[in-house]
Amino acid sequence: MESGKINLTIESDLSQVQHVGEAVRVLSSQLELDGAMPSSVELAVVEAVNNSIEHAYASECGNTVEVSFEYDKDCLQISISDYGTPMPRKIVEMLDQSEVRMPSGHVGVDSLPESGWGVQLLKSVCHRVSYARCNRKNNLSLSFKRAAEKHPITAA
Amino acid sequence: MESGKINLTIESDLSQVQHVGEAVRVLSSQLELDGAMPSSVELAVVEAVNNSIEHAYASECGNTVEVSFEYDKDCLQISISDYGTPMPRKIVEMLDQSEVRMPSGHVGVDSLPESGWGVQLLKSVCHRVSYARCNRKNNLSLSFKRAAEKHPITAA
Amino acid sequence: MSFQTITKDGVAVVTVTNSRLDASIAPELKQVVSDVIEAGSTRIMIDLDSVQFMDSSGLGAVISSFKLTGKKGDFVICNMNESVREIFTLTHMDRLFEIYTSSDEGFARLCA
Amino acid sequence: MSFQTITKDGVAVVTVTNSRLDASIAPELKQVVSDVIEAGSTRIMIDLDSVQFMDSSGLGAVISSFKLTGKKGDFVICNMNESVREIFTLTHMDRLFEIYTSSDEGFARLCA
Ligand SMILES: Nc1ncnc2c1ncn2[C@@H]1O[C@H](COP(=O)(O)OP(=O)(O)O)[C@@H](O)[C@H]1O
Ligand SMILES: Nc1ncnc2c1ncn2[C@@H]1O[C@H](COP(=O)(O)OP(=O)(O)O)[C@@H](O)[C@H]1O
Repeated sequence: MESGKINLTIESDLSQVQHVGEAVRVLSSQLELDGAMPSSVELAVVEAVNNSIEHAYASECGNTVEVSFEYDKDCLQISISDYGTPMPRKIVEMLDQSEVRMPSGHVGVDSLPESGWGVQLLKSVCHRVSYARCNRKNNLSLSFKRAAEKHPITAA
Repeated sequence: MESGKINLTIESDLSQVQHVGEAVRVLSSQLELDGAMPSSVELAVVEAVNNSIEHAYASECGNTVEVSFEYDKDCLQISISDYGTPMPRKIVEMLDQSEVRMPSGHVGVDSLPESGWGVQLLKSVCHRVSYARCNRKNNLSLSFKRAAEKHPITAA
Repeated sequence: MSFQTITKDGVAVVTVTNSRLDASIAPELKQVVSDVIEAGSTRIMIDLDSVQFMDSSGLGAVISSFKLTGKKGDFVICNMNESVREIFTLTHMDRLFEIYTSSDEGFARLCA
Repeated sequence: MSFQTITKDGVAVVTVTNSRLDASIAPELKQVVSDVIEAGSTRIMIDLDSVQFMDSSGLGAVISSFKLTGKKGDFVICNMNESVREIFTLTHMDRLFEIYTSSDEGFARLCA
């Protein structure tokens, strides 16, 4: 299909995130993506939704996280929105940097971080990530490229 | 999981219904249902969403169909809502009748109906169907029973 | 392209290439079959091998195709997956249609 | 119940029985491993055979379990499916952990 759109909404409860994850995985498995598996798309979206719940809403139930899944023939764009505390500026700046920073394998075990992997993982699986806040709504937008369509070979 | 909820929203365009169908199928495949396959749940929801688009909105694009997917330990309830023309009373009455009417196999080929199967199919796969209109919102609610949990046998 | 038609030995095989035969493409199936009949075919097989999901509009289009063809023996369906078969069973249409589990069997029946 | 622990020959095998090791249950894994260590185990294997999906909180819980155990040779992971392995690869944690493709291998390693 050339283009499509569906919105998904859950409450800010970590036990509900799996429903978004499963829906996003099956929806993206219908689109052939360039350099991303359906499971990576699921991972990126789950990280973003977890962050909205844990950070924007400070794990308080009863708020809403919206996920819009939208594609055209070139690109899949998934936006994760909440109405909570905005992302700190230094995280937004990190999103804008193209490089992904993971701790090197040489780091000592004891200094390995137990959290703070989410945003780096997001960046490493998406083609582009952008963040905007507008009218109290925070919006994190993840894009993935669709694989070019294979045209049937037509005899000359 | 004991309980969960996710809302799905699409525009009133028949080409978008498949996204709801796929999401609903994968979400219901996570719940063991009593007497309904994930593909039957998908069928029932697709029939209901098609009807909202084709009848409530007279196939006019730019309107919204909402699907809420909600379960507790006993039951899965899926509600399909639109803001269009309400269902005619005779269809609502038919929903309330417990029997399902399919044309018999003895009917002549020429008198076989080419449409009008949707509501009967809905009724035949759901445990219960109910319809309500409130504040210009039409709501068709489909319930499915969850299979009783198999408790692990504990040694006496 | 959601459908493909091949005519062989006077039999028109209409293959649904889309994975969903739903309300968004069902009217096209009716049109394709009507075109095939207009072009002179009297024996038609609908091949549903690629179809993972069918709704009542898809069923309606199959019924309409059947009616256009006119005679039972000249219209067969093949390669239904389990969820497609369910909609035929629920509506009792499995009793009315000639359904084959492979395209070879369906084709052989039409050539008999 | 998202986890199951069996201690055999001094090795604690913690099996994640849930299909998702995500933010909603990751803190429990940390707790389970911490309890097992409190109870005296020094060699631990995490069996991820049932896990279809893991997020960064799940990874964090595995890292935390590793740190609690203390020594590399005494902590192994087994039975990662493809999408779970991807998160270890993306974060380079596949270089740090001892990962086995079967629980037998992992167990043998801890008993060596
Ligand atoms: N949606 C958000 N709203 C507010 N702050 C956020 C959001 N997402 C991330 N952050 C901030 O960015 C930091 C890094 O996020 P992340 O890499 O996902 O790691 P973690 O969530 O494990 O701390 C978080 O600790 C938090 O301070
Ligand atoms: N959501 C709805 N809003 C208004 N009318 C409806 C709705 N759903 C069904 N109907 C009415 O009920 C009839 C039977 O519906 P259905 O069994 O699905 O068959 P079909 O859609 O093929 O006509 C429709 O023709 C329409 O008149």
